[in-house]
Formats: sequence, C-alpha cells, structure tokens
Amino acid sequence: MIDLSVQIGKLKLKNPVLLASGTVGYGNEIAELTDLSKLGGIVTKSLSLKPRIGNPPQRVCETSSGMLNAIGLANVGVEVFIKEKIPFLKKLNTTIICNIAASSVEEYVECTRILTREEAIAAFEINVSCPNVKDGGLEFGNNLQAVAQITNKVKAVTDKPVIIKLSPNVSRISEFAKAVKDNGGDAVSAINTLVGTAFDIWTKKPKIKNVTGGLSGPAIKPVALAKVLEISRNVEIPIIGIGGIMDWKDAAEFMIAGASAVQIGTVNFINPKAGEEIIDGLIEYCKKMSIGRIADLTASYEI
Amino acid sequence: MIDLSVQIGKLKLKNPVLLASGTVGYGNEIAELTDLSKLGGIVTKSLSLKPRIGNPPQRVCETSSGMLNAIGLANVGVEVFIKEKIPFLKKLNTTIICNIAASSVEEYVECTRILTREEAIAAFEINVSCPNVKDGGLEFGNNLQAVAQITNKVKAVTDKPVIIKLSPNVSRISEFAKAVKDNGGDAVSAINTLVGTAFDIWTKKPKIKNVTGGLSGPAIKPVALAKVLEISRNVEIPIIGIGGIMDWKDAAEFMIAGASAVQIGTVNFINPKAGEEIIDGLIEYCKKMSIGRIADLTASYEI
Amino acid sequence: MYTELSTVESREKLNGNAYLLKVKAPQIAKSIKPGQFCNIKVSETNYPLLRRPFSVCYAEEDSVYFMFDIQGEGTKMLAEKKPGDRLNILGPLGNGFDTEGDYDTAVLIGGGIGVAPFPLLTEKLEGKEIVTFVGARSADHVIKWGMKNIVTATDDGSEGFNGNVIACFQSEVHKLEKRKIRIFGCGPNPMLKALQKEAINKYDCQLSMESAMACGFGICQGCPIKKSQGEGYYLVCKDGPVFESDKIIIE
Amino acid sequence: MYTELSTVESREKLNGNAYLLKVKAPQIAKSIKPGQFCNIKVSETNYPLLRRPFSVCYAEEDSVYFMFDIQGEGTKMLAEKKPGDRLNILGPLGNGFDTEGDYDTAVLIGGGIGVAPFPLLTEKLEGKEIVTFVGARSADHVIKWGMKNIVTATDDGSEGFNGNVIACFQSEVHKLEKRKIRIFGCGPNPMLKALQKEAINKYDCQLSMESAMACGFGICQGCPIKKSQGEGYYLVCKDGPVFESDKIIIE
Ligand SMILES: Cc1cc2nc3c(=O)[nH]c(=O)nc-3n(C[C@H](O)[C@H](O)[C@H](O)COP(=O)(O)OP(=O)(O)OC[C@H]3O[C@@H](n4cnc5c(N)ncnc54)[C@H](O)[C@@H]3O)c2cc1C
Ligand SMILES: Cc1cc2nc3c(=O)[nH]c(=O)nc-3n(C[C@H](O)[C@H](O)[C@H](O)COP(=O)(O)OP(=O)(O)OC[C@H]3O[C@@H](n4cnc5c(N)ncnc54)[C@H](O)[C@@H]3O)c2cc1C
Ligand SMILES: Cc1cc2nc3c(=O)[nH]c(=O)nc-3n(C[C@H](O)[C@H](O)[C@H](O)COP(=O)(O)O)c2cc1C
Ligand SMILES: Cc1cc2nc3c(=O)[nH]c(=O)nc-3n(C[C@H](O)[C@H](O)[C@H](O)COP(=O)(O)O)c2cc1C
Ligand code: FES
Ligand code: FES
Repeated sequence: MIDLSVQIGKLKLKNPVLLASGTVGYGNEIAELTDLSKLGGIVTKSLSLKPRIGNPPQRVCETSSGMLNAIGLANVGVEVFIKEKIPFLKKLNTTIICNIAASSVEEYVECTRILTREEAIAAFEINVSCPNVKDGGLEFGNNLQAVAQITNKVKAVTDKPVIIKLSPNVSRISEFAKAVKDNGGDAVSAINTLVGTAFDIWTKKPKIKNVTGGLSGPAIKPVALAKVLEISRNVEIPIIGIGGIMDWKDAAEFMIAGASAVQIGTVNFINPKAGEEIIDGLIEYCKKMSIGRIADLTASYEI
Repeated sequence: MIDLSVQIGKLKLKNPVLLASGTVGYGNEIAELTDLSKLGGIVTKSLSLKPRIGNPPQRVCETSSGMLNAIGLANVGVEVFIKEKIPFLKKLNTTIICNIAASSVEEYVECTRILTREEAIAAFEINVSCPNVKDGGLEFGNNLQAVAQITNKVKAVTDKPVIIKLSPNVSRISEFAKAVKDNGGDAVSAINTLVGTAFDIWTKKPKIKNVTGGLSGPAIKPVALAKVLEISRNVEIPIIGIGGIMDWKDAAEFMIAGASAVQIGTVNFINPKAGEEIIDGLIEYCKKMSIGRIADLTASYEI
Repeated sequence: MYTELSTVESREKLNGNAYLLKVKAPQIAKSIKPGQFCNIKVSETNYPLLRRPFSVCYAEEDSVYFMFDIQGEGTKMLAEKKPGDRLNILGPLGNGFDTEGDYDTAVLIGGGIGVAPFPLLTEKLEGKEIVTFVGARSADHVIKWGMKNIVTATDDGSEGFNGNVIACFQSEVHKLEKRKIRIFGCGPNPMLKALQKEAINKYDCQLSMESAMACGFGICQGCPIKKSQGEGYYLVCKDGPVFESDKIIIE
Repeated sequence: MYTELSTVESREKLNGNAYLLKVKAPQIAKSIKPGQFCNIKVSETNYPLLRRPFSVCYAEEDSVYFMFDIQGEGTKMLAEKKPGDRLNILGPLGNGFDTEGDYDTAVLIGGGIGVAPFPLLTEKLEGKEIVTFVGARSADHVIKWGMKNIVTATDDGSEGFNGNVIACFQSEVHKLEKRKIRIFGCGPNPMLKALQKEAINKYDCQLSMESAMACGFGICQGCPIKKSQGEGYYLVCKDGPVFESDKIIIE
C-alpha cells in the first residue's frame, strides 16, 4: 500500500489532489459527477465579506490550450456561505479549504475572524490577486509589503493553517513566498492565473468585458512549474502546485518540481472526474517507481 | 491600394511584419523557403561581442501549444557577423534589425559602437533578457535602473533607432517601457519569452538541460497581448508586438491592442512562409474593414 | 448528469451549413428533456480545450441527435466526425423548456440553427397544437428536420415570408387569436430581443439563451445573464438556458 | 527544400508498433537522398505545435515513404492518418548518408525503428555488396521491409542472434574480413555509442543521429551535438543528421 497522505504544514491531507478555488463553486454541482470524498480536499470559491454579483458578460473565452476568465469574484459572501453552503460541504467527507478574497487588509482579517469558528473549515487559502481598493486598485499580490501584512494579520486571528495563494505576475515569486514564511504563513499556493487578454478583430473590442482576464489551463503549465521550482529552490515552505494540470503525469511533474500537493482548476470543466483519475494514476506511477510514500516525490528533481 | 508602411519612431518599414530574433538565424536558411524581400524586415539572432557556443542539449521541448527553449544565445559574435553574415543580409532587400545581447552594460555599448558603422543595419534591438554577469546573474530585464542605463548608453553611441526588447517576467511592463522612453529609446518590443520549465517524470530531470527555458508560441499570446495593451495604455512609445502570432488574425489582434508592427517567432519553425501569408491576410483584412493605412489599426481597440 | 463516452452513429448534412449528428449515449438519451443541452469535447487533445455546448435536437432509444452549424474550429472538427468515432459528452445540462401548464397552442419560433431544440420539443408537445416559425437567410438555409406545421420566413424572400421570423410571426399571429398560446423561442440574440419585446405583457414566452461557457454545469460562473428584476445574474447553463422572457435582460 | 501539402496514399502496419506511410509529395520525392529527413506537421491545429522529424524511408516516382513507431501524441496522430488525408511536409532536410568513395561492402546496422532510412539507402547502394544487421526487442518487432541480405538480432533471442545488434555485428564481422567495408548506423543513442566505440580507428562509419528539434532546417539552433574536435556543437538538422562516427560525442 502506498501512503498517499501529505502534510501541508500542520494540515494533513489524505492525498495530494485538491480542486482549485473558483473551479468547483461550493462543491454541489460537481459532486453529481465525481466522488469528492476520494479527493485530498476542495478549495471553495473565493469569498468576500459581502456578496458580489461579479462582472458582466462575456466572462470567459478560450485561447490556445488555455482560457481567460474574469468572473469578478462572484460569490455569496461570508454570511450566506456559513448558512447555506457549509451544511452541504460538511457532508462531503473531504477536507474543506476556504478561500478568501478581499479589497482591504481589514476585510481579509474580518472574513477569517468570522469563518475560523466554523469547524468544517480545515484551513484558509488567501487569494491576494485582488485589487487593493484603498491603494487605487493595484493588486495586493504584486506588493511584497501587502502580502507580508496580510499573512501576518490573518495568522493573528486564526489557529487554522493559512495558505497564501501567490500571483505569478511578479519578477521573483520566491521573494513573496519568503515574505509568507517570515510572517508565519503555513504554505503557499502557486500559481493563480496569468494576466492575459484577447480582442475580436472585427469589432476591435476585448473578448472579455473586463478587458483583461486570468489565463489558466495547459498553456500556463511550464510557467507554473518554473514558479514552483523557484520557490522550492529558495524558500523552505510547503507549496501547493497549480496551473494547467490535466492528468496524473502533470500532477507528478509538479510534485517533482517541489509541490507537496496540487490543485486542479480548468480541467474540472472538461473532465469533472479528473481529480479521481489523477489519484489513481499517481498510485500506479508510485508503484512503477517503487515510491512508498507519495510525499517523497516532493522536490525529488535531479538537477 | 492599402498603405502598408509603418513608422517605428524614425524607422520606416514597408510593412509591419518582421521575423523575430533567434527564429531566423541570419536569414540564409529561411531564404530558401520564403521571399524575405516581401517582409517588413528581419531581426537577426542575438549577437554578443564574442562568439558563444550556447547551451548543451536538450535545448528545446514542446509544451501544450508552446515550446521551451534555452539555446544559450549561441551566436557567431560581432566580428564574424560583420565579415560573414552581413554580405548575405545586404542582398535580401529587406530591413535588417540587429539584435544585441550582452552580459554587461559595457558589452552592449561596445557591440553597438562597432556595429553602428555597418550600413546594412537599419536599427538595433537590444535584448535585455540576459543575465547580468557582474550583478550575479540576475536578468537586466527585471531591473528598471539597468534597462534605463542600457537604453541611455546605447543611444549615446548610435544614431540608428534603438528598440529595447522587454522581458515579460515583471509585474508592470509599462514601467520599463516608460524608462526606455525617458532615456531616449525609440521603441520597445514586447514580449520576449516567459520563464518556464518541464520535467521528465521518469528520470525526474528537467527536459531542458539549462533547467528553465523561455516559453513561446500560441500558448503565450494572451499574456503578450495584455503586455502590449498595458504599454499602449500607459506610455507613448511605438510598440513591436511579439508572442504567439500564428496567422494574420493574431497579427491584427496585436496591432489593435497597440502594436505598430509585429514580430513572428515560433511560427517560422512550423510554417516558414507565415510572414508572407500574414501580409497577404492583413491586406485582405484591411480591404474588408475599409482601412486605407494599416498604421491606423494601431491601438484601435474599443474599450 | 453523466459523462458518456459515446460513439458517432451517423452524420448528415442538412441545408446551409448545418449538420445532424447522431450519437449513441444511452444514459443521456434516456434522461434528456427538450431545451436541455450537452457539452461536447470535440477533440481528444488540448485543442480546442473546452467542451462545446449544443442543444439536444432529438433523442430516441439509446441515441441523441445534435444539429449544428460550423462556426469555428470546434464545430468544424465536429462536422468531420465519422460513424465509429468517439465523443465525450456531458449531459443532460440546464433546465429545458417548461411544457406544462395552461395553453393549447405551442408557437415555436426559431432563427437559423436556433431551431435545433425543436424536434425533441415537437415530440414532447404531442397533444398540443403546434405552429413552427422557421427563419433563415435564404431558402437554401431553411431547416425543417423533425418539425411540423412550419411557416418559413427568409431574409431574402426566397422562401415563404419575405423578412425576419419575428415580423413573420407578427403578420401571422392574428390567425391564432382565439388560441391560448405559449411561445418557445430560440435563435440569435437580436431575434430573441425582438421576440422578447413583442411578448411583453402579451404572450407567455420562453426563450432559450446562449452564452460563452467554460463548464456548462454551474461551477465556473462563466455564463451570466442579467436578471430583469433585482440585482445580479442568472447562470445560463444552470438557471437556463431557457428563461421566461420577462425574467432576463438581453444585451 | 520545399513545403509540400501532400496527400496520404496508404498506411500499412508493420511488425511491432511500426507503421509505413506512403504520401504523394512529388518535389520532395524527386530530390530526396537516403539519410535525409522530412519535418511533418501531424495536425492542422496548434496541438501538437511543432513538426515531427522522420527519415525518408523510401521514395518512388512522386511518392515518399515514412516508417515510424508510436512514441507520443504526434506519432499516434500520424498512425491514424487515412488515405486522402492531407499532411504538410517540409523537406528534404539534412545531409544524408555519403555513399560515394572507396568501399565495396556496405554494412547497414539498425536498432528498432532505426532501420527506417535503410530501404532508400539500399536502393542507392546498388552495385555494392550489402549486409544489413537488424536489431529488435523480439521476433515480432523485427522490421525487414525494403532491406536485403538481413542478419537479425533480438534481445530475447526469439529470432536470429541472441543479444543486441552490435554484439551480433561483432560476432559476424570476421566473415567480412577481406572486404573494404563502410558502416551506416542508425538507432537509439546507446546503440550508436556502442557502434561508435567499435568503429574507432577500425571502420569507416557514418551514424544517423536524432535530437529534439524545433525547426529542422537550421534556424532555431535547438539541435546541438557536441563536436569531438574543438569546442562547440554541430546542428543535427543541418550539419547532420548523418555524421562521420569520429566527429561527434554521443551523450
Ligand atoms: C446552451 C447552448 C446551446 C447551443 N446549442 C447549439 C446547437 O444546438 N447548435 C449549434 O450549432 N450551436 C449551438 N450553440 C452554439 C455553439 O455552442 C457554438 O456555435 C460553438 O460553441 C462554437 O464553437 P467553435 O469552436 O466552432 O467556434 P469558436 O471558434 O469557439 O467560435 C466561433 C464563433 O462562435 C462564437 N461562440 C463560441 N462559443 C459560443 C457559445 N457558447 N455560444 C454562442 N456563440 C459562441 C464565438 O464568439 C465566435 O464568434 C449552443 C450554445 C449554447 C450556449
Ligand atoms: C532526424 C530524425 C529522424 C527521425 N526519423 C524517424 C523515423 O524515421 N521513424 C521514427 O519512428 N522516428 C524517427 N525519429 C524520431 C521521431 O521524430 C520521434 O519519435 C517523434 O518526434 C516523436 O513524436 P511524438 O509526438 O510521438 O512523441 P512526443 O510526445 O513528442 O515524445 C515522445 C517521446 O519521444 C521523444 N522524442 C520527441 N521528439 C524526439 C526526437 N526528435 N528525437 C528523438 N526522440 C524524440 C520524447 O523525448 C519522448 O520521450 C527521427 C528523429 C530525428 C531527429
Ligand atoms: C473560471 C475560473 C475562476 C477562478 N476563480 C478563482 C477564485 O475565485 N479564487 C482563486 O483564488 N482562484 C481562482 N481561479 C484560479 C484557479 O484556482 C487556478 O489557480 C488557476 O485556474 C490555474 O489552475 P488551472 O490551470 O488548473 O486552471 C479561477 C480560475 C478559473 C479558470
Ligand atoms: C528558439 C528560440 C530562440 C530565440 N532566441 C532569441 C534571441 O536570441 N534573442 C531574442 O531577443 N529573442 C529570442 N527569442 C525570442 C523570440 O524572438 C520571441 O520574442 C519569442 O519567441 C516570442 O514570440 P513567438 O511566440 O512568436 O515565438 C527566441 C525564441 C525562440 C523560440
Ligand atoms: S458555464 Fe460554467 S457556470 Fe455556466
Ligand atoms: S532543429 Fe532548428 S536548428 Fe536544428
């Protein structure tokens, strides 16, 4: 028997495959198509303090081996989440990681403070790829001080593990991982989407109403892997690898490059059973490679 | 008749389609497969002062709708270039832009100083995506001061137009474009490749011997477009758009997003006639759109 | 909701650019309702990456029919499928038309490939009076497969009414004056917008909407459509694709 | 060098995983030399993105033959091509084998699908004595199409010599003692390395090398192979793929 469990700081997962935030909603729809209890866990759609209706259409468009999205963090808000979504999530028998997005440091803290009381939540993932409303809309995720401060203040109001989800749109992502570590963060997730755009050449209008969107899918895998590797080589902190994973081979590649666990996003739209299939594939791979504990794969690159 | 000519600062091109540095060598091989005189111009492989043999294999690998390369700036050096390559380039009847890569500010200046005497060279493109040997290998392209300084010092030794080729691996590319403008640079090229990697899951070794490589091809097009748009909206400087262009539609999209001209790279490997086909396609497009001067396409986005 | 690895049984070219694909997908065939759709992976590779949504056109026993137009690369690939080829299909998705309730005549109004869901709807409406308005560019684009009691309208007047399908409906509706009608509309947005306007405070009317989609089953939030009452959006894939005409704002 | 939009004429399955594809590509067929290769775009989409390099196996009149093994997605797609399908082919590329010069017996040594260039080479070598050593995993992987005077070696001993093809050559070479031989080798790197070692200061030997490639015609510098003398690299696509065995260092 292969030991599939992995440790993300103080968070233990039964296996390293998680479903990524924003690509599984609150778990209910995809539960009809796959057995979520088999997964390492799911990360819920980014929550803000108040509900958000999100951006006007068009919100998504396809690109070569990828897609752009600008959903605009549409979500039910903390209150409705607790009342209406947590009861269902509790029944799933999988680890629930609650992702939080906010427009000010105070809002991050406030969301965490309220949600940390919920037993069903095993850990928080903090999405810093949102515009900082107070500082004129620049992304927190590109600002080292902001990421440090958010980590620090969120950690102060919860005992649960705090994972910071890093933006890839920076020169040196490892500096951000280091800021997370230095401020007590338990782990980092890498990566969120790359900033991208597309235009309709006949109307000359952007294909995404928000003008720019986030690029995800297999197109970004090489970039995501390089970011994971950079963090792995420079900072000692658990990494959750994300970006373009389509199958177990991609998942193994992320672990080899330094990830302790992985999240899958876009592939859920195409193959809602991908999570289960990836776990099965990883088991076979470990057998072939005579790997007894999957955790030994992490950062096993030979350079 | 549609006026296809475009102006990149003081550089006039007969049409907006250029072949990108590193993807056409010094023009001789591809000249057998396409008529280079039809193109707006070609940008020669990055030259350094002395010849470089480049990286050991494996130098290239395919990714989903993209490829990684780490050629290691293999090139013949300035001296051999002048003696052996320029005579052929002269005969091509197309605009020759000479791309320079160096490991120190002094080397950039020295290369430009020597090459500026060559009549065949219409302009310089400065590739700042090389490690700064003196400052411990960090890329010039991620350092605002370095880009400013290189622009300034290179401009001081040549009267020819100087185009700075920007790295996309930064948070705010428009700040770099602004530094180029403020230091007298004539134009910017955007983008060079994104940093990426890939691992062989059976050997656990990187698929590229250099560990990381540059990601190019259609996978990166949405990112490249977003960078061009960002510069276009924030800095008044001519932009040469590059990244994942496969056909005339992609070329038109870059121009709409803000580019005055485009360069095509990876597609040359797949379809060596792509440049000619793109020009033909753009002519048809202009006819359909009743565009008399192709330069009017630049930054014609409607947001 | 199932993901089925189905097999193409036949492919037929209809009028214009339209194709009719019959695939064996027993689970979906048995549970599908008119107006629902499926999300189809047209290639086995990452290109195109996302599934493509198509209304179910018709279903019988273990088979499902899709009727589609070539738009871009995805539909081009679909049109090249041959009997025996495999297709991964996710469905049934969405709500479908509501055929219950108090009306005696169903008025189906379709523009272009918008008629795609009508054959199954026609079958389901057995017992009701049906009038089907089919709009097309020209006679050689008129699609009639699986529909009944058809009134055609063509933009160039080459068949039936000379003008668009809504104008055609307007000029014909007096014949239905004594009937209790319910309208089922499907087609391009401008047509649906005109139909919506026509229906205000006048007709019981359901519209089948389109939207760019990434998932098709409610997990990406990629397919919003504005609510007419209150703030916010419905999701076309989950709350629709069929909406009561007064519930949404069509852009 | 031409880019030809060719048409698949036939596809045949050979032993093992090997396929033989015949395509109509007149310009390439007329100018190709043994040991040269073509770079084939296996799909019309961006996936896979790059062309795939294949030795020309044989050519007659307007047609070119490729012999290949399924390795990954590109070769899988190629194996699914049917007569009438279109393939964009770039070629002839590379230098090819040098068949001129002073020798009377050509010794062809191929491992696995490495025999691919031998049929055209065999034809070109008319007039010379030929011995062909064919190595394979097992009897059901031995490929003989288009070759002559074959000695087989299998790793499991199920056909011919029990062992690898270089060991087989070593055990047979005494029969050629009086001959002036030239060796033409093609196959996986470990085999070519062993052959190179065997040939040092002993045999006139040419090796056909492989490398990952992006362009195939010298513009990307993606395919280096280390020179044995002096610093630096040759490009496999342009300076090769065939090298005098003492000119290169095989990793
Ligand atoms: C619920 C639903 C049911 C549908 N039913 C049918 C049907 O029965 N028959 C049929 O022919 N078509 C139907 N469509 C439209 C069909 O999904 C698109 O034509 C198809 O996705 C285009 O894919 P492509 O790869 O060929 O084109 P692409 O290359 O992706 O795009 C080509 C053009 O089509 C537009 N387009 C892309 N996706 C959509 C979309 N989801 N909706 C509308 N326009 C789009 C693009 O903006 C572009 O202009 C339906 C769409 C939805 C949302
Ligand atoms: C000059 C030359 C001539 C060749 N002639 C033939 C031939 O006649 N018949 C034949 O079957 N094969 C030949 N090959 C190898 C053939 O190009 C590869 O098998 C093919 O590119 C694999 O493509 P894929 O998409 O199926 O596999 P991928 O999914 O790209 O890769 C599958 C595996 O093949 C390896 N691979 C990928 N590209 C190459 C390459 N260029 N060379 C070696 N290994 C590679 C990868 O590392 C991987 O392990 C030749 C290669 C070269 C360079
Ligand atoms: C439609 C969509 C919505 C997303 N929403 C969120 C979100 O709300 N919060 C978040 O942290 N990441 C969000 N993401 C990013 C994903 O969690 C993931 O980081 C990214 O898509 C890269 O992984 P992938 O290539 O596997 O999709 C979203 C991605 C997509 C495609
Ligand atoms: C194999 C290869 C070699 C390259 N070499 C150089 C180079 O020497 N100098 C340079 O400025 N850019 C180089 N580039 C980057 C291209 O010029 C271009 O910026 C990049 O590939 C993005 O465009 P594309 O997607 O059209 O290829 C190289 C790209 C490739 C693929
Ligand atoms: S398409 Fe994903 S939620 Fe509707
Ligand atoms: S493959 Fe491009 S130079 Fe050899």
